[in-house]
Amino acid sequence: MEMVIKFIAAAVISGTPLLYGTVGEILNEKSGHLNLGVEGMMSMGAVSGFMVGYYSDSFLLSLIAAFLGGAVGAAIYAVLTVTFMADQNVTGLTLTIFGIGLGNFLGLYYLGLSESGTLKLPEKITGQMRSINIEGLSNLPVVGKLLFSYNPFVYLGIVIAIVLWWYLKKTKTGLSLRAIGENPSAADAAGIRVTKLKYINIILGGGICGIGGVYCAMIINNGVWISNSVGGFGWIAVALVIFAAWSPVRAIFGSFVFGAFNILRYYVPSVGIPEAFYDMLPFLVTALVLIVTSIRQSKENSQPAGCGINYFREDR
Amino acid sequence: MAETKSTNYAIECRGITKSFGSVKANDNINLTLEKGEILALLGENGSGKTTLMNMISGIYHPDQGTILVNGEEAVINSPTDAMNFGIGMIHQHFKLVEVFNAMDNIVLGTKEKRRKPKVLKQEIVELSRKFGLEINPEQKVYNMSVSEKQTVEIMKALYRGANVLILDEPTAVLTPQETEKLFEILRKMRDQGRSIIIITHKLNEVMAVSDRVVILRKGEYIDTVKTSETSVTELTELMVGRPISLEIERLEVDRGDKLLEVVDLTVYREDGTKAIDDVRFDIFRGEILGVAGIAGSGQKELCETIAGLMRPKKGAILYEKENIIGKSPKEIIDLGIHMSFVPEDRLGMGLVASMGMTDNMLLKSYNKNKGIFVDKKPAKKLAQDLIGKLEIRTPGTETPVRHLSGGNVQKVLLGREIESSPNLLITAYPVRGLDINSSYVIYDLLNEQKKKNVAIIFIGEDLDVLLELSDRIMVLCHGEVTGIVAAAETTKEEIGLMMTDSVRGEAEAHG
Amino acid sequence: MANMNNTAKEPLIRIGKRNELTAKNAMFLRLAAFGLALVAGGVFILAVGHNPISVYWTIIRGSFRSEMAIQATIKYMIPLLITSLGITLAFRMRFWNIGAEGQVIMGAIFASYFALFFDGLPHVLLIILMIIAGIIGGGIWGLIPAFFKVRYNTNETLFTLMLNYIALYIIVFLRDGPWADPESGGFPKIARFSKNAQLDKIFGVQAGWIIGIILVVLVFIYMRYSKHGYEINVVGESKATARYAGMNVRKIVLRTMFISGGICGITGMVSATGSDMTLATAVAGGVGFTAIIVAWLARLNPFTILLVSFLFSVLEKGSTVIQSEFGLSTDSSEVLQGIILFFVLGCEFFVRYRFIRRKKGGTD
Amino acid sequence: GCSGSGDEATTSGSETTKAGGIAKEDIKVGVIHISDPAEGSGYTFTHDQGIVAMQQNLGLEDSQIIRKNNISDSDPTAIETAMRECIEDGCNIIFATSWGYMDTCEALAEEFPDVYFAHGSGYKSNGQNFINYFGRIYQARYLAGIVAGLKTESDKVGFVAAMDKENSEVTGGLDAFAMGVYSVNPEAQVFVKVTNSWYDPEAETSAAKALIAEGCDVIGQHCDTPNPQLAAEEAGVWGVGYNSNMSKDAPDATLTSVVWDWGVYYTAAVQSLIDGTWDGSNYYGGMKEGLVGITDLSAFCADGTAEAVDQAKASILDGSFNVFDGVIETNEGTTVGKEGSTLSDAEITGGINWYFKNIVVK
Ligand SMILES: Nc1ncnc2c1ncn2[C@@H]1O[C@H](COP(=O)(O)OP(=O)(O)OP(=O)(O)O)[C@@H](O)[C@H]1O
Ligand SMILES: Nc1ncnc2c1ncn2[C@@H]1O[C@H](COP(=O)(O)OP(=O)(O)OP(=O)(O)O)[C@@H](O)[C@H]1O
Ligand SMILES: [Mg+2]
Ligand SMILES: [Mg+2]
Repeated sequence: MEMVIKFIAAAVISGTPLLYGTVGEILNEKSGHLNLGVEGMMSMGAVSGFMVGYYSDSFLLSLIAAFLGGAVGAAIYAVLTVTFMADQNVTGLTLTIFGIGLGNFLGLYYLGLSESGTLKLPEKITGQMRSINIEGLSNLPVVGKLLFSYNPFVYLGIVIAIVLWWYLKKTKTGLSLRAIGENPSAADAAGIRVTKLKYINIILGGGICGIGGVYCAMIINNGVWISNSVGGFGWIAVALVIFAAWSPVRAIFGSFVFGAFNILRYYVPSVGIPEAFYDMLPFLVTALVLIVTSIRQSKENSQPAGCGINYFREDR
Repeated sequence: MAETKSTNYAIECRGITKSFGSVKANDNINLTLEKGEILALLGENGSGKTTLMNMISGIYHPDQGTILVNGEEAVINSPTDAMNFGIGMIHQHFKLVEVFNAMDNIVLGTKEKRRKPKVLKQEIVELSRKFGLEINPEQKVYNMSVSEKQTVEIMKALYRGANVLILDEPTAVLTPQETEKLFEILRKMRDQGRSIIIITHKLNEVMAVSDRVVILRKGEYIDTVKTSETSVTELTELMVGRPISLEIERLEVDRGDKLLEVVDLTVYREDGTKAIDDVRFDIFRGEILGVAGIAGSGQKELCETIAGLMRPKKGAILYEKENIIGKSPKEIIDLGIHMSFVPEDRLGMGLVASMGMTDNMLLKSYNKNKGIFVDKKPAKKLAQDLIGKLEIRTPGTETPVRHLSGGNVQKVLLGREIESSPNLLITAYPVRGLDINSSYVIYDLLNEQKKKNVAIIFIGEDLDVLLELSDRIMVLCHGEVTGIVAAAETTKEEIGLMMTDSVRGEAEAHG
Repeated sequence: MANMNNTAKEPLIRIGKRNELTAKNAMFLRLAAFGLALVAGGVFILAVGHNPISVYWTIIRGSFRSEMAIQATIKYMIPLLITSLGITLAFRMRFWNIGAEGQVIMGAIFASYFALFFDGLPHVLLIILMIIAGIIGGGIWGLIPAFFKVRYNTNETLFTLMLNYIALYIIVFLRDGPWADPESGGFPKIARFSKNAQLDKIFGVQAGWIIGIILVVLVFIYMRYSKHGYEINVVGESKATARYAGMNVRKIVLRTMFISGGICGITGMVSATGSDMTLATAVAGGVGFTAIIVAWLARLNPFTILLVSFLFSVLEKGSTVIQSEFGLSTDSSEVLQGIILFFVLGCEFFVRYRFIRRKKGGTD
Repeated sequence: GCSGSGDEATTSGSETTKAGGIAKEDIKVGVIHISDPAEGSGYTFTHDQGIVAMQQNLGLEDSQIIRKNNISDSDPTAIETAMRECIEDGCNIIFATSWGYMDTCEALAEEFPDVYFAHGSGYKSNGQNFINYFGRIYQARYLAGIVAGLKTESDKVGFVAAMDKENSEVTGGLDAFAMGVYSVNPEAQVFVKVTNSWYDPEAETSAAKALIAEGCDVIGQHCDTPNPQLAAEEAGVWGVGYNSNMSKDAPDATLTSVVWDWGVYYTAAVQSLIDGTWDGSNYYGGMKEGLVGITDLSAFCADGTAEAVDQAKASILDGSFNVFDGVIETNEGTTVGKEGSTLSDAEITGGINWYFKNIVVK
């Protein structure tokens, strides 16, 4: 029982970068842009957040920098796909190549500057990103561990997801954004500032991905800079968007499930299941989800209809 | 609005010019729209009507010229700007978000705060009553019929307080009844002081609903006339640039053998609804069988079933006494059954938009020659022949047909089907969206085929045309045949009645 | 409402369509973009403290400095070339196959099966068998998303993406289990193929380049002149039209994806038996993604693909040299590649559109 | 056939050697690294430190060293290109640091008989210009086991292993570690989690966390990132690092680190080329040569640790104790080894596929 609780808690920790990546990508896809650059944006967020944190000693600045790092990646993507109408898949893939390269490159550059050959975040920051400990709550049996024992990123991620859910579902701008993703020309004719909203949301989404990236550097890698720190989370996030059926709230659940897939092998007794199977699991499950939803043929809860196609008013 | 200047014009366009690449769609156009009038915009296909309207509604931006709203110069950069000027446009291809319900589509993009669904619904229902519109605010658009979608579009404009409403070919896909209902609404709006621009190719509609008519030709402004002081003939002449006859003759051809017999045909759509219900009819060589019915009465499924694209649940299709059900589309084409179906988006079926005429000619014949390679020579020759014969306006046989105007596209399509010397020609909506001139070219083509003893199934929207062109008319209603009548012995009213539910109810009661 | 009139201003810059550029002008534009990209890349190189000219020169020299270098450059080109050709078929059909990576892997796995367990067969027979196996492996991996696409309209972009990973972990599974090299003492690897199972070299480079060049011509002819190619174009443009023309759309989609995947599968075979001499997890190593970029840049023209994939391999080969010569980490070449691509991506815009500046003394 | 010690390996001549050495100015050394040396903790970093030491010891110019970084060892094409580029650049010796480079070395050694290939951690060689070098890291691990066994309070020691039981290098080291633990704390158990990858930051963290969740309070590792140590630090428990001194990463957790000093070998190898004494035999150095060892114990090691470690170290150095001596019980109840003898080098490098009795796999 205790192990189960620890397992769930570990799954949450491991799934949180996915939550950021997924929610960020959902925002992109809701704007009608399938952005395959999540891994790249996360890498850019990781390196900028980490380095700013390293040199500024400030958790908040680091967070902002991570957001900006991802946002810059997304901005490049947005300029190319929204304004220059470049192919979304190609641009996204390029962004991934670029982002990972830049992340690793800058990381090595700063490593070269450090004397010890290691970059470790100062205690001031690591202290703040430790798991919270609320007197009277965190040490409650079961509930304490399950609900009140995580690092601040986890709670921030959940809050972001819920806020975005509310934004998409309940606000006018959210309605407009969904309209853009489904049918940009209809949205345009209805008087929605398509380009502006696309920019805002793609960049916002990229920024959120960026925070997911710095999570990898800070939590997964415990505040020590390591190349390829994002290590494929971005791609799993793209998959997770499908699993979450384009809903930020389902993404919370989904990312914890995928987080559980990630660490499953260390918690279940080895019963001879090949290691590779655990790695394959998220992708296998997503492929199945994709098939099942397409069989059900629901128009809702599926990829926004305008996703992948760039919009130009004078096209016909 | 209180302090508007002393002008009478809701909209005034001065010297509007707009090019798309090398195409000059609008060339120095002037137009005035008075307050409280219905203005019809008339012109052949590609004369620039839609382009002009798109500039007024902020979709496009003019290269030159100015637009005045209520007498003041207005810069309209976006649909929002247009909306702020009180201009609303209903586009030919509806601009609706399919997965939203009517309500969300209506409020989409408006500035005020989001209201509770209940309140909003109330508001919308009230507004719709005021203009006699019928709408279910909570219905999803993907579940709507064409006219329901149009209603949502109109509501969208009204909800935004449009004083100027622009409708681009709103009647192209409506039944006569629906059209009449729409006109009622438009008149009501006019009487409340709003101004309306309507684009339509149907001259009788222009005569019925408009106050004045603006005529464009090849991107240029030609004239503005008062409807009460003009006639269909004069309008045609202004539009085309020369007088043309508006008679459709019904050729008297001795009808030949029975070519096709459809027996007890029942077809279900993919979503499980019944599309065609126990239909039974026959057609003879040298005969045009008109098919009337409101949109979605099973015309499309009937075509597709005969063409082998849909499997019926029950029944038989006897082609020269041989049941063709179960044959592949290709086998059916090889039998000489050819279909040209012009869907709502014109290019969606039958033609490949990005290919030139040559490649489009190949579409049904590419497989005819032996070997693994395509033989393009005959296709190219055919394309050249068609250009000459049907006066197709195109820069060349390799120009993507996407660049051609609607009428020319349809000539390409029909021309190809006819050139394949069919025995049975199924044509659905061949003049959809075509201007008068082009329409008559098409009617002539069909008559020519009839003369060659081809059996023709003509699915049309315009009852006048059906009556004049067909030998017999079959009326479909909800997938059932409500009657097959000789065209010479019936009236528009009779057919109109057969097309609607009420008659079916009666017919059933009788039968 | 009158107060609106002067508040709305024409935007400073807006986008309009332009007369479509002639092929020559478009080419010129792309070259210009490439030049600009080099400048931007140069700025980056400068920023990290090196001389752009000498870095660029080293890239070129590094790719051509010796026979061995040229051979290595060509070796890099082979998988990129063949995979891009495979993708081209799918993309022509507007089937967004981003699963080339997985198809390459499956081709490699199938071919490796013969390399590992039938290496006693006569060499030529074995090579032919392995090519066929590669085609079948890649083909099946292309067929799966195609099947679900025609059957349930399953989104192929996302589905093929998933299949990439599934394929990758199939190698890992084989490597760690059934196909583990018994000699490796627990190190995760599959045995090196015997000489008999290795693809021959022609002019010092594995024969894959011949296969690639043959495929360039074949794919070109297939797309341009064959009935299948015509069908692919029609289906890509409009499935409804294809159906009306009596085409069996399902069959065409399935067939094309089998061929597309099959060609990618050849890449797998060629890489495993010609370059790696074993089945390694990096047998695709991102080539499936890069090939998408190549195919797109080349506008799906097989001959242009040949050129573009060659340029890519020069960059790749050259940058391994700048790494050791300038101490610039290999990541910097990815950054450089990204920058160049961003520019080229952006420039396509100007082939079809233009920016229109607000006229002076304009409307307000 | 591994020769017993570094001294033998580098000094004893043989007739296969080419007459005369290579002038120092003509020496050009190629190094193939699996990641980037700038990354300050892992496997590549330590190897590169060795190269740097060699360069300093022998006084070579910077231009005499060609590094090829980030050469994935699951990408044979990249490996081959990298090595060929070294050859193009005129290298006369190539150090291939990663196991996966072995087959390529073998092939190229045949093609380029004038170039010397020294490959780390594998088992193949040709007795001429392709040799294999590695070290008795298990000796250092045994000492680390003592440190861990004395420190653990829960009697549960964790170990993050890159590879599973079949991998002799990892398993041998782990067994030595576990034996070290057992020697001072027979009650303690060693829990193992396998990441199935040499370098996987995320997996290493997750594995360490899972071990901590099971109650382990000292985390040893055979994998490339300091993440297990960092996870231990975060959880307030302790650990034993690997490759390089990881107390600079996790100063509050790392008791000591098991480290390599590759400079010992690299210097000797290049020197033998200069002297013309390269004899084409493999190298298998140990604590005696200074190739392996543990770093200074941290202040928070258990009392008496230093003494216990020193004692064991002395017995290893004087040859009275060889870690895999006598009959060894496995955790499956079987035994390996014979009374009065010790496992051969061949068995240690290639044949350890069993876990010592106190090892627990869950
Ligand atoms: N977005 C566009 N891009 C390129 N050319 C266009 C575009 N829109 C219109 N055109 C061209 O401009 C001309 C005028 O087109 P427009 O749609 O305004 O005609 P129309 O009068 O509405 O015709 P129809 O009666 O067929 O609807 C045509 O030649 C058309 O091909
Ligand atoms: N500690 C070590 N001891 C010996 N060899 C090592 C060590 N670390 C790395 N290597 C070498 O690196 C190779 C594996 O590197 P790595 O795990 O980084 O590859 P990878 O691409 O991440 O593989 P995978 O995708 O399977 O995780 C091993 O085969 C081995 O030769
Ligand atoms: Mg129009
Ligand atoms: Mg790995």
